[in-house]
Amino acid sequence: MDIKVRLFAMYREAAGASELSWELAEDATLEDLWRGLREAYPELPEVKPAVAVNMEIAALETPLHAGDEVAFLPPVSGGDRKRQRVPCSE
Amino acid sequence: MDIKVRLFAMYREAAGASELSWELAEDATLEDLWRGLREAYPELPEVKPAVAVNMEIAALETPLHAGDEVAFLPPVSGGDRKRQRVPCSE
Amino acid sequence: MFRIVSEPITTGQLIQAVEDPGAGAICTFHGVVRDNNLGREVDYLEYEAYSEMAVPAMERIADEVHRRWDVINIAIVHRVGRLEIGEASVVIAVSSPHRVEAFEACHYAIDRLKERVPIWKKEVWADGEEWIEGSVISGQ
Amino acid sequence: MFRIVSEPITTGQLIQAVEDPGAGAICTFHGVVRDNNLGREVDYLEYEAYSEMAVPAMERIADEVHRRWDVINIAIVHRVGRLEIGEASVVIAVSSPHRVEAFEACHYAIDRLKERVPIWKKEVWADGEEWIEGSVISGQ
Repeated sequence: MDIKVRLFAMYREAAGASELSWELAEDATLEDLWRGLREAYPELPEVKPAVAVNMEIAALETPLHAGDEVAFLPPVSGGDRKRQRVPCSE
Repeated sequence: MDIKVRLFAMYREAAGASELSWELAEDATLEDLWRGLREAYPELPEVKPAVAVNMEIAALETPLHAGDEVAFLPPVSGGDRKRQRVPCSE
Repeated sequence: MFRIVSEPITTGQLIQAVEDPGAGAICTFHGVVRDNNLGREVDYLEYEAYSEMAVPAMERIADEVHRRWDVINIAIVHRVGRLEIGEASVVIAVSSPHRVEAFEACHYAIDRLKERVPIWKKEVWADGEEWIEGSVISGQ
Repeated sequence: MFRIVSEPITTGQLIQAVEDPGAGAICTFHGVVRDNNLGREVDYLEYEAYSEMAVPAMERIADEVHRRWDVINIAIVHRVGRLEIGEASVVIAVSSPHRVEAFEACHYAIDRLKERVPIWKKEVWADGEEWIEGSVISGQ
């Protein structure tokens, strides 16, 4: 089956592509897809990435279906890394 | 001595004037001045008003000097009267 | 920028006034005339200020903000005269390196302004009017 | 109004989007590109978004805000592409009857946005660059 893959930020740069069409076996999971991508693009980092299937966050064990849009999502900035919300001053 | 009197908001409306020149005895205090104003303008409320002398908040016992600018300051809105700052939710 | 004005307030001007290459966050607050208060329908508001004293009072609030938080710039503009529903009576802008300080400082500034700066508000309804009384201004 | 844009963000548009006759307070937050971060001089930033997912994620944050606070309207606009020092990457505006809610809801919205919305930021310095990594996006 064919899956539409979207890569962002550092993953996009590691793969050199923002969008790919990827062929997978019928019973493949997100984990299989990520392993295949890491073999094709060794610069992709060895992490368990956050993933969205059809714009919804999904677990890596999720089975895939033909035509799914799978997006691999690097960590977002999370704001001021060294500053956390401080207690109210009054 | 002559004092410049400024009245704002409800005090201005009660006196029908925003600025007055007022003659006082040499040893008069702010309290004397307010009493005199209340006699002249009975609609001024029977309160101890906040007062500024030459743009600085002053106690009612403060002695006055010729040429002083005395402003009688009604209470300000203080914002949302029924709402106080609530504790942080987290 | 600390001003009492009689024309509509332009938010863009306040933001420009606080911009800085080191600023990562700008928080603004707009106090706006709303169509009701304490269950009564408001027709319009009138604001009156003792400007010669209000502007220095704003500057003192800004000094306090700078002492308490790592903020870069603060601007406060209050409008006087007749204001219709939806118009801004006061705009405050605060810039700082990080967002927590910008929010806290801006919130502090509007709270102090309402308590302490000699500016008065009259609510006008279809059938009457009232000067809104809250805090007595005291020495700082 | 929940948008990803590639042009400069106009604060006035967001304020207009949240205005309401019942609003007594409007709080805005601007995230601005600053010239340094963690001790390094920043040349410029690049933002990238998964727009089809980011806009619904903004809408979910707005739903949460409405459930938690008495707010009237909320607008969120995030910019993508290359942003220079001083430019706004994100603007949030919140209107509510009273000011406490406007501040708290606006602060909440930017905190959640930074943790959870699929938008990435690359810092570019004179001698290198780095995608800034903070939170892992997880299901809500």
